[in-house]
Amino acid sequence: MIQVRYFASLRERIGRDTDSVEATRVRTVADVWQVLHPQQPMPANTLCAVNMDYVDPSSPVTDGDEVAFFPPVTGG
Amino acid sequence: MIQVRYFASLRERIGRDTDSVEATRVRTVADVWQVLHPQQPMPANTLCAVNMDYVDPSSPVTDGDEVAFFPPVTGG
Amino acid sequence: MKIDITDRPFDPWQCIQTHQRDALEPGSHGAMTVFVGSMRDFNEGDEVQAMELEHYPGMTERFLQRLADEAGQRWSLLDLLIVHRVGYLQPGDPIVLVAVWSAHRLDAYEANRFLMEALKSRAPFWKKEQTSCGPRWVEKNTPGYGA
Amino acid sequence: MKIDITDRPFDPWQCIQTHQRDALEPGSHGAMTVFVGSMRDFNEGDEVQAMELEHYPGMTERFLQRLADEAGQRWSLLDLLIVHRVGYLQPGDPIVLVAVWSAHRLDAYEANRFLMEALKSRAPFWKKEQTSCGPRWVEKNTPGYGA
Repeated sequence: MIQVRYFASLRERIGRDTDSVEATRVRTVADVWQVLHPQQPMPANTLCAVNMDYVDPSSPVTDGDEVAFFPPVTGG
Repeated sequence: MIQVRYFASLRERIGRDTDSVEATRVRTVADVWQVLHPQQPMPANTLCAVNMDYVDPSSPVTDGDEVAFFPPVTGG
Repeated sequence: MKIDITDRPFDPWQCIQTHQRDALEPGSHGAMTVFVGSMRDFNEGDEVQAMELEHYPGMTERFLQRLADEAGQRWSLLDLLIVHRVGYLQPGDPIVLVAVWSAHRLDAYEANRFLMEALKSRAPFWKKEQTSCGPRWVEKNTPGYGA
Repeated sequence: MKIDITDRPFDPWQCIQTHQRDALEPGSHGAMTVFVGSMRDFNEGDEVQAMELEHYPGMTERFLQRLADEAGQRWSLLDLLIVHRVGYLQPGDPIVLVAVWSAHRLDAYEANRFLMEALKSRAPFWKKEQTSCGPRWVEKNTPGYGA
Protein backbone atom coordinates (compact mmCIF):
# COMPACT_ATOMS: atom_id res chain seq x y z
CA MET A 1 0.00 0.00 0.00
CA ILE A 2 1.08 3.59 -0.69
CA GLN A 3 0.14 6.20 1.89
CA VAL A 4 -0.78 9.64 0.56
CA ARG A 5 -0.79 12.94 2.45
CA TYR A 6 -2.14 16.36 1.56
CA PHE A 7 -1.25 19.67 3.17
CA ALA A 8 -2.55 23.20 3.48
CA SER A 9 -4.87 24.56 0.79
CA LEU A 10 -4.65 21.33 -1.19
CA ARG A 11 -5.75 19.35 1.86
CA GLU A 12 -8.72 21.69 2.30
CA ARG A 13 -9.64 21.54 -1.37
CA ILE A 14 -9.57 17.74 -1.35
CA GLY A 15 -11.40 17.64 1.95
CA ARG A 16 -9.18 15.08 3.71
CA ASP A 17 -5.55 14.82 4.76
CA THR A 18 -4.72 11.25 3.80
CA ASP A 19 -5.48 8.64 1.15
CA SER A 20 -4.03 5.29 0.24
CA VAL A 21 -3.51 3.42 -3.03
CA GLU A 22 -2.67 -0.19 -3.85
CA ALA A 23 0.97 -0.18 -4.96
CA THR A 24 0.14 -2.48 -7.89
CA ARG A 25 -2.08 0.21 -9.45
CA VAL A 26 0.61 2.88 -9.77
CA ARG A 27 4.10 3.29 -11.14
CA THR A 28 4.82 6.98 -10.57
CA VAL A 29 3.83 9.86 -8.32
CA ALA A 30 1.71 11.23 -11.16
CA ASP A 31 -0.13 7.88 -11.31
CA VAL A 32 -0.94 8.15 -7.60
CA TRP A 33 -2.65 11.47 -8.18
CA GLN A 34 -4.40 10.24 -11.29
CA VAL A 35 -5.82 7.12 -9.61
CA LEU A 36 -7.07 9.09 -6.60
CA HIS A 37 -8.36 12.12 -8.51
CA PRO A 38 -9.32 10.93 -12.00
CA GLN A 39 -11.58 13.94 -12.58
CA GLN A 40 -9.12 16.52 -11.30
CA PRO A 41 -5.75 17.27 -12.89
CA MET A 42 -2.95 17.97 -10.42
CA PRO A 43 -2.87 21.78 -9.87
CA ALA A 44 0.00 23.31 -11.83
CA ASN A 45 2.09 24.45 -8.89
CA THR A 46 1.67 21.30 -6.77
CA LEU A 47 4.83 20.04 -5.06
CA CYS A 48 5.41 16.31 -4.60
CA ALA A 49 7.45 14.36 -2.06
CA VAL A 50 8.18 10.66 -1.66
CA ASN A 51 9.26 9.56 1.80
CA MET A 52 9.76 13.21 2.73
CA ASP A 53 12.07 14.10 -0.15
CA TYR A 54 11.04 16.39 -2.98
CA VAL A 55 10.56 14.53 -6.29
CA ASP A 56 9.20 15.11 -9.77
CA PRO A 57 5.75 13.71 -10.57
CA SER A 58 7.46 11.28 -12.95
CA SER A 59 9.38 9.65 -10.07
CA PRO A 60 8.64 5.99 -9.34
CA VAL A 61 6.79 4.85 -6.22
CA THR A 62 7.02 1.47 -4.52
CA ASP A 63 5.02 -0.39 -1.92
CA GLY A 64 5.26 1.21 1.52
CA ASP A 65 6.14 4.69 0.22
CA GLU A 66 4.64 7.83 1.68
CA VAL A 67 3.66 10.23 -1.09
CA ALA A 68 2.77 13.85 -0.31
CA PHE A 69 1.13 16.58 -2.37
CA PHE A 70 1.15 20.19 -1.32
CA PRO A 71 1.02 23.78 -2.58
CA PRO A 72 4.00 26.19 -2.72
CA VAL A 73 5.48 26.66 0.72
CA THR A 74 5.12 29.87 2.68
CA GLY A 75 7.15 29.49 5.85
CA GLY A 76 9.71 31.77 7.45
CA MET B 1 45.46 78.39 14.00
CA ILE B 2 44.92 74.86 12.70
CA GLN B 3 44.48 72.11 15.28
CA VAL B 4 45.98 68.73 14.41
CA ARG B 5 45.11 65.34 15.90
CA TYR B 6 46.78 61.94 15.65
CA PHE B 7 45.25 58.56 16.46
CA ALA B 8 46.27 55.00 17.21
CA SER B 9 49.64 53.73 15.99
CA LEU B 10 50.40 57.08 14.31
CA ARG B 11 49.79 58.88 17.59
CA GLU B 12 52.16 56.49 19.34
CA ARG B 13 54.80 56.81 16.63
CA ILE B 14 54.69 60.61 16.78
CA GLY B 15 54.62 60.54 20.56
CA ARG B 16 51.78 63.04 21.10
CA ASP B 17 48.10 63.29 20.20
CA THR B 18 47.82 66.92 19.13
CA ASP B 19 49.75 69.64 17.33
CA SER B 20 48.91 73.06 15.96
CA VAL B 21 50.07 75.08 12.97
CA GLU B 22 49.70 78.74 12.01
CA ALA B 23 47.11 78.84 9.22
CA THR B 24 49.24 81.25 7.21
CA ARG B 25 51.99 78.61 6.85
CA VAL B 26 49.86 75.98 5.08
CA ARG B 27 47.54 75.69 2.13
CA THR B 28 46.64 71.96 2.12
CA VAL B 29 46.43 68.96 4.43
CA ALA B 30 49.72 67.72 2.97
CA ASP B 31 51.33 71.05 3.89
CA VAL B 32 50.19 70.58 7.49
CA TRP B 33 52.01 67.28 7.70
CA GLN B 34 55.07 68.66 5.93
CA VAL B 35 55.41 71.65 8.24
CA LEU B 36 55.03 69.52 11.36
CA HIS B 37 57.16 66.58 10.22
CA PRO B 38 59.72 67.95 7.76
CA GLN B 39 62.02 64.93 8.24
CA GLN B 40 59.26 62.29 8.00
CA PRO B 41 57.12 61.67 4.89
CA MET B 42 53.47 60.88 5.62
CA PRO B 43 53.15 57.06 5.86
CA ALA B 44 51.68 55.65 2.66
CA ASN B 45 48.41 54.41 4.14
CA THR B 46 47.68 57.45 6.32
CA LEU B 47 44.09 58.65 6.29
CA CYS B 48 43.29 62.35 6.57
CA ALA B 49 40.25 64.23 7.83
CA VAL B 50 39.36 67.90 7.98
CA ASN B 51 36.68 68.86 10.49
CA MET B 52 35.82 65.17 10.89
CA ASP B 53 35.28 64.43 7.20
CA TYR B 54 37.61 62.27 5.15
CA VAL B 55 39.64 64.29 2.62
CA ASP B 56 42.57 63.86 0.27
CA PRO B 57 45.94 65.25 1.34
CA SER B 58 45.60 67.81 -1.43
CA SER B 59 42.48 69.31 0.15
CA PRO B 60 42.72 72.93 1.33
CA VAL B 61 42.73 73.91 4.99
CA THR B 62 41.66 77.21 6.49
CA ASP B 63 42.06 78.94 9.83
CA GLY B 64 40.16 77.17 12.62
CA ASP B 65 40.09 73.77 10.91
CA GLU B 66 40.70 70.54 12.77
CA VAL B 67 42.98 68.26 10.74
CA ALA B 68 43.40 64.59 11.70
CA PHE B 69 45.91 61.94 10.59
CA PHE B 70 45.41 58.27 11.37
CA PRO B 71 46.21 54.73 10.16
CA PRO B 72 43.72 52.37 8.44
CA VAL B 73 40.71 51.77 10.69
CA THR B 74 40.10 48.46 12.41
CA GLY B 75 36.74 48.71 14.17
CA GLY B 76 33.75 46.39 14.18
CA MET C 1 23.76 22.83 15.92
CA LYS C 2 20.11 22.91 16.90
CA ILE C 3 16.88 22.86 14.93
CA ASP C 4 13.64 23.37 16.78
CA ILE C 5 10.07 23.44 15.51
CA THR C 6 7.75 24.62 18.22
CA ASP C 7 4.04 25.25 18.62
CA ARG C 8 4.68 27.56 21.58
CA PRO C 9 5.61 31.25 21.38
CA PHE C 10 9.38 31.71 21.63
CA ASP C 11 11.65 34.60 22.53
CA PRO C 12 14.46 34.68 19.95
CA TRP C 13 16.85 36.56 22.25
CA GLN C 14 16.31 34.05 25.03
CA CYS C 15 16.87 31.17 22.57
CA ILE C 16 20.12 32.73 21.37
CA GLN C 17 21.42 33.39 24.87
CA THR C 18 20.60 29.87 26.04
CA HIS C 19 22.16 28.27 23.00
CA GLN C 20 25.25 30.45 23.17
CA ARG C 21 25.72 29.68 26.86
CA ASP C 22 25.29 25.93 26.37
CA ALA C 23 27.08 25.39 23.07
CA LEU C 24 29.71 28.08 22.51
CA GLU C 25 32.88 29.14 24.26
CA PRO C 26 33.13 32.90 24.83
CA GLY C 27 36.01 34.21 22.74
CA SER C 28 35.61 31.52 20.08
CA HIS C 29 33.33 33.34 17.67
CA GLY C 30 34.14 36.72 16.15
CA ALA C 31 30.95 37.10 14.14
CA MET C 32 27.34 36.14 14.44
CA THR C 33 24.31 36.95 12.38
CA VAL C 34 20.66 36.66 13.27
CA PHE C 35 17.51 36.78 11.22
CA VAL C 36 14.16 37.04 12.97
CA GLY C 37 10.96 36.89 10.96
CA SER C 38 7.86 38.03 12.83
CA MET C 39 4.16 38.02 12.11
CA ARG C 40 2.97 41.36 10.82
CA ASP C 41 -0.52 42.70 11.48
CA PHE C 42 -1.07 43.45 7.80
CA ASN C 43 -0.35 41.76 4.47
CA GLU C 44 -1.33 42.49 0.90
CA GLY C 45 -3.16 45.57 2.14
CA ASP C 46 -5.37 43.76 4.67
CA GLU C 47 -5.33 43.63 8.43
CA VAL C 48 -4.23 40.23 9.68
CA GLN C 49 -5.67 39.25 13.04
CA ALA C 50 -4.17 35.80 13.53
CA MET C 51 -2.27 33.13 11.63
CA GLU C 52 -2.13 29.37 11.51
CA LEU C 53 1.16 27.81 10.48
CA GLU C 54 0.97 24.26 9.18
CA HIS C 55 3.98 22.05 8.50
CA TYR C 56 4.79 18.52 7.38
CA PRO C 57 6.05 16.85 10.56
CA GLY C 58 9.11 14.79 9.77
CA MET C 59 9.82 16.26 6.36
CA THR C 60 10.23 19.78 7.72
CA GLU C 61 12.83 18.70 10.30
CA ARG C 62 14.62 16.56 7.73
CA PHE C 63 14.70 19.39 5.23
CA LEU C 64 16.04 21.92 7.73
CA GLN C 65 18.66 19.44 8.94
CA ARG C 66 19.90 19.04 5.38
CA LEU C 67 20.02 22.78 4.88
CA ALA C 68 22.05 23.14 8.05
CA ASP C 69 24.44 20.42 6.88
CA GLU C 70 24.80 22.09 3.50
CA ALA C 71 25.52 25.47 5.11
CA GLY C 72 28.15 23.81 7.29
CA GLN C 73 29.82 22.41 4.21
CA ARG C 74 29.73 25.62 2.19
CA TRP C 75 30.86 28.03 4.87
CA SER C 76 33.17 27.96 7.84
CA LEU C 77 30.72 27.95 10.74
CA LEU C 78 31.07 27.36 14.46
CA ASP C 79 27.41 26.73 15.16
CA LEU C 80 23.89 27.46 14.05
CA LEU C 81 20.43 27.58 15.51
CA ILE C 82 17.13 27.46 13.66
CA VAL C 83 13.80 27.86 15.46
CA HIS C 84 10.49 27.89 13.59
CA ARG C 85 7.04 28.36 15.02
CA VAL C 86 3.99 26.33 13.97
CA GLY C 87 0.37 26.37 15.12
CA TYR C 88 -1.62 29.48 16.06
CA LEU C 89 0.14 32.85 16.04
CA GLN C 90 -0.73 36.39 17.02
CA PRO C 91 0.62 39.53 15.29
CA GLY C 92 4.09 40.38 16.58
CA ASP C 93 4.93 36.75 17.35
CA PRO C 94 8.32 35.61 16.11
CA ILE C 95 7.91 33.03 13.32
CA VAL C 96 11.48 32.11 12.52
CA LEU C 97 14.93 32.57 14.01
CA VAL C 98 18.15 31.75 12.17
CA ALA C 99 21.37 32.40 14.12
CA VAL C 100 24.83 31.63 12.75
CA TRP C 101 28.13 31.78 14.62
CA SER C 102 31.43 31.99 12.78
CA ALA C 103 34.96 33.29 13.11
CA HIS C 104 34.38 35.78 10.29
CA ARG C 105 31.53 37.95 9.16
CA LEU C 106 31.39 36.88 5.53
CA ASP C 107 30.59 33.28 6.45
CA ALA C 108 28.07 34.39 9.06
CA TYR C 109 26.21 36.68 6.64
CA GLU C 110 26.26 34.34 3.66
CA ALA C 111 25.20 31.24 5.55
CA ASN C 112 22.36 33.06 7.29
CA ARG C 113 21.00 34.41 4.04
CA PHE C 114 21.34 31.03 2.35
CA LEU C 115 19.45 29.31 5.16
CA MET C 116 16.61 31.83 5.11
CA GLU C 117 16.26 31.83 1.33
CA ALA C 118 16.19 28.04 1.18
CA LEU C 119 13.83 27.83 4.14
CA LYS C 120 11.40 30.29 2.59
CA SER C 121 11.48 28.78 -0.87
CA ARG C 122 11.49 25.06 -0.01
CA ALA C 123 10.81 24.16 3.65
CA PRO C 124 7.31 22.64 3.99
CA PHE C 125 5.47 25.26 6.02
CA TRP C 126 2.21 26.95 5.06
CA LYS C 127 0.62 30.10 6.42
CA LYS C 128 -3.10 30.68 6.71
CA GLU C 129 -4.08 34.21 7.64
CA GLN C 130 -7.19 35.29 9.50
CA THR C 131 -7.94 38.67 7.96
CA SER C 132 -10.76 41.16 8.28
CA CYS C 133 -12.05 39.64 5.01
CA GLY C 134 -11.95 36.06 6.34
CA PRO C 135 -9.35 33.28 6.27
CA ARG C 136 -6.93 32.89 3.37
CA TRP C 137 -3.90 30.81 2.58
CA VAL C 138 -0.76 32.78 1.74
CA GLU C 139 -0.13 31.67 -1.81
CA LYS C 140 3.51 32.42 -2.31
CA ASN C 141 6.46 33.84 -0.41
CA THR C 142 8.01 37.00 -1.77
CA PRO C 143 11.21 36.17 -3.60
CA GLY C 144 14.29 37.31 -1.73
CA TYR C 145 17.31 37.51 -3.99
CA GLY C 146 17.70 37.45 -7.71
CA ALA C 147 14.04 38.09 -8.41
CA MET D 1 17.27 55.08 14.93
CA LYS D 2 19.93 54.93 17.59
CA ILE D 3 23.72 55.06 17.49
CA ASP D 4 25.60 54.41 20.68
CA ILE D 5 29.33 54.38 21.36
CA THR D 6 30.01 53.05 24.81
CA ASP D 7 33.04 52.36 26.97
CA ARG D 8 31.04 49.91 29.10
CA PRO D 9 30.37 46.23 28.32
CA PHE D 10 26.98 45.82 26.64
CA ASP D 11 24.59 42.91 26.16
CA PRO D 12 23.45 42.97 22.53
CA TRP D 13 20.25 41.03 23.26
CA GLN D 14 19.31 43.42 26.03
CA CYS D 15 20.01 46.40 23.75
CA ILE D 16 17.80 44.93 21.03
CA GLN D 17 14.95 44.14 23.39
CA THR D 18 15.04 47.58 24.96
CA HIS D 19 15.18 49.35 21.62
CA GLN D 20 12.44 47.21 20.15
CA ARG D 21 10.19 47.81 23.13
CA ASP D 22 10.77 51.57 23.09
CA ALA D 23 10.84 52.27 19.37
CA LEU D 24 8.87 49.66 17.43
CA GLU D 25 5.27 48.56 17.33
CA PRO D 26 4.81 44.78 17.56
CA GLY D 27 3.35 43.58 14.27
CA SER D 28 4.98 46.38 12.27
CA HIS D 29 8.19 44.64 11.25
CA GLY D 30 8.30 41.35 9.39
CA ALA D 31 12.06 41.02 9.21
CA MET D 32 15.03 41.93 11.28
CA THR D 33 18.71 41.17 10.99
CA VAL D 34 21.43 41.38 13.58
CA PHE D 35 25.18 41.31 13.38
CA VAL D 36 27.21 40.94 16.53
CA GLY D 37 31.00 41.13 16.38
CA SER D 38 32.75 39.88 19.49
CA MET D 39 36.32 39.89 20.71
CA ARG D 40 38.03 36.57 20.04
CA ASP D 41 40.74 35.18 22.30
CA PHE D 42 43.06 34.58 19.34
CA ASN D 43 44.09 36.45 16.18
CA GLU D 44 46.74 35.87 13.53
CA GLY D 45 47.76 32.71 15.38
CA ASP D 46 48.36 34.38 18.75
CA GLU D 47 46.45 34.33 21.99
CA VAL D 48 44.83 37.70 22.67
CA GLN D 49 44.38 38.51 26.35
CA ALA D 50 42.81 41.95 26.17
CA MET D 51 42.08 44.73 23.72
CA GLU D 52 41.97 48.48 23.69
CA LEU D 53 39.63 50.13 21.24
CA GLU D 54 40.40 53.72 20.36
CA HIS D 55 38.09 56.01 18.38
CA TYR D 56 37.90 59.58 17.16
CA PRO D 57 35.20 61.12 19.37
CA GLY D 58 32.92 63.24 17.25
CA MET D 59 34.02 61.95 13.87
CA THR D 60 33.03 58.38 14.69
CA GLU D 61 29.49 59.36 15.67
CA ARG D 62 29.20 61.64 12.66
CA PHE D 63 30.40 58.91 10.32
CA LEU D 64 28.00 56.30 11.72
CA GLN D 65 25.11 58.74 11.57
CA ARG D 66 25.80 59.35 7.88
CA LEU D 67 25.99 55.62 7.23
CA ALA D 68 22.66 55.13 8.95
CA ASP D 69 21.13 57.93 6.88
CA GLU D 70 22.51 56.43 3.69
CA ALA D 71 21.14 52.98 4.59
CA GLY D 72 17.74 54.56 5.24
CA GLN D 73 17.81 56.14 1.78
CA ARG D 74 18.94 53.02 -0.06
CA TRP D 75 16.65 50.49 1.62
CA SER D 76 13.16 50.46 3.05
CA LEU D 77 13.85 50.32 6.78
CA LEU D 78 11.69 50.73 9.85
CA ASP D 79 14.51 51.29 12.30
CA LEU D 80 18.12 50.57 13.05
CA LEU D 81 20.39 50.35 16.04
CA ILE D 82 24.19 50.52 16.08
CA VAL D 83 26.18 49.99 19.27
CA HIS D 84 29.99 50.02 19.27
CA ARG D 85 32.26 49.42 22.21
CA VAL D 86 35.41 51.46 22.92
CA GLY D 87 37.98 51.33 25.73
CA TYR D 88 39.27 48.17 27.38
CA LEU D 89 37.78 44.82 26.34
CA GLN D 90 38.09 41.22 27.47
CA PRO D 91 37.83 38.17 25.16
CA GLY D 92 34.19 37.31 24.51
CA ASP D 93 33.03 40.92 24.93
CA PRO D 94 30.70 42.16 22.20
CA ILE D 95 32.41 44.85 20.11
CA VAL D 96 29.70 45.86 17.68
CA LEU D 97 25.98 45.37 17.25
CA VAL D 98 24.07 46.29 14.09
CA ALA D 99 20.33 45.61 14.15
CA VAL D 100 18.00 46.47 11.27
CA TRP D 101 14.20 46.28 11.26
CA SER D 102 12.26 46.19 8.00
CA ALA D 103 9.05 44.91 6.49
CA HIS D 104 10.98 42.55 4.24
CA ARG D 105 14.06 40.40 4.57
CA LEU D 106 15.96 41.62 1.53
CA ASP D 107 16.16 45.17 2.90
CA ALA D 108 17.06 43.91 6.37
CA TYR D 109 19.90 41.71 5.08
CA GLU D 110 21.31 44.17 2.58
CA ALA D 111 21.25 47.18 4.88
CA ASN D 112 22.88 45.25 7.71
CA ARG D 113 25.70 44.04 5.50
CA PHE D 114 26.20 47.50 4.02
CA LEU D 115 26.42 49.07 7.48
CA MET D 116 28.93 46.51 8.73
CA GLU D 117 31.13 46.69 5.63
CA ALA D 118 31.22 50.47 5.69
CA LEU D 119 31.78 50.54 9.44
CA LYS D 120 34.69 48.11 9.20
CA SER D 121 36.33 49.79 6.24
CA ARG D 122 35.84 53.48 7.14
CA ALA D 123 34.61 54.19 10.68
CA PRO D 124 37.43 55.67 12.78
CA PHE D 125 38.06 52.92 15.34
CA TRP D 126 41.41 51.26 16.05
CA LYS D 127 42.14 48.02 17.90
CA LYS D 128 45.22 47.38 19.95
CA GLU D 129 45.64 43.80 21.10
CA GLN D 130 47.42 42.60 24.21
CA THR D 131 48.88 39.28 23.10
CA SER D 132 51.20 36.74 24.67
CA CYS D 133 53.94 38.40 22.55
CA GLY D 134 53.16 41.91 23.81
CA PRO D 135 50.89 44.72 22.59
CA ARG D 136 50.24 45.29 18.90
CA TRP D 137 47.97 47.44 16.77
CA VAL D 138 45.70 45.54 14.41
CA GLU D 139 46.89 46.83 11.05
CA LYS D 140 43.98 46.12 8.78
CA ASN D 141 40.50 44.66 8.91
CA THR D 142 39.86 41.57 6.82
CA PRO D 143 38.00 42.55 3.69
CA GLY D 144 34.41 41.34 3.70
CA TYR D 145 32.93 41.32 0.24
CA GLY D 146 34.43 41.62 -3.14
CA ALA D 147 37.96 40.96 -1.93
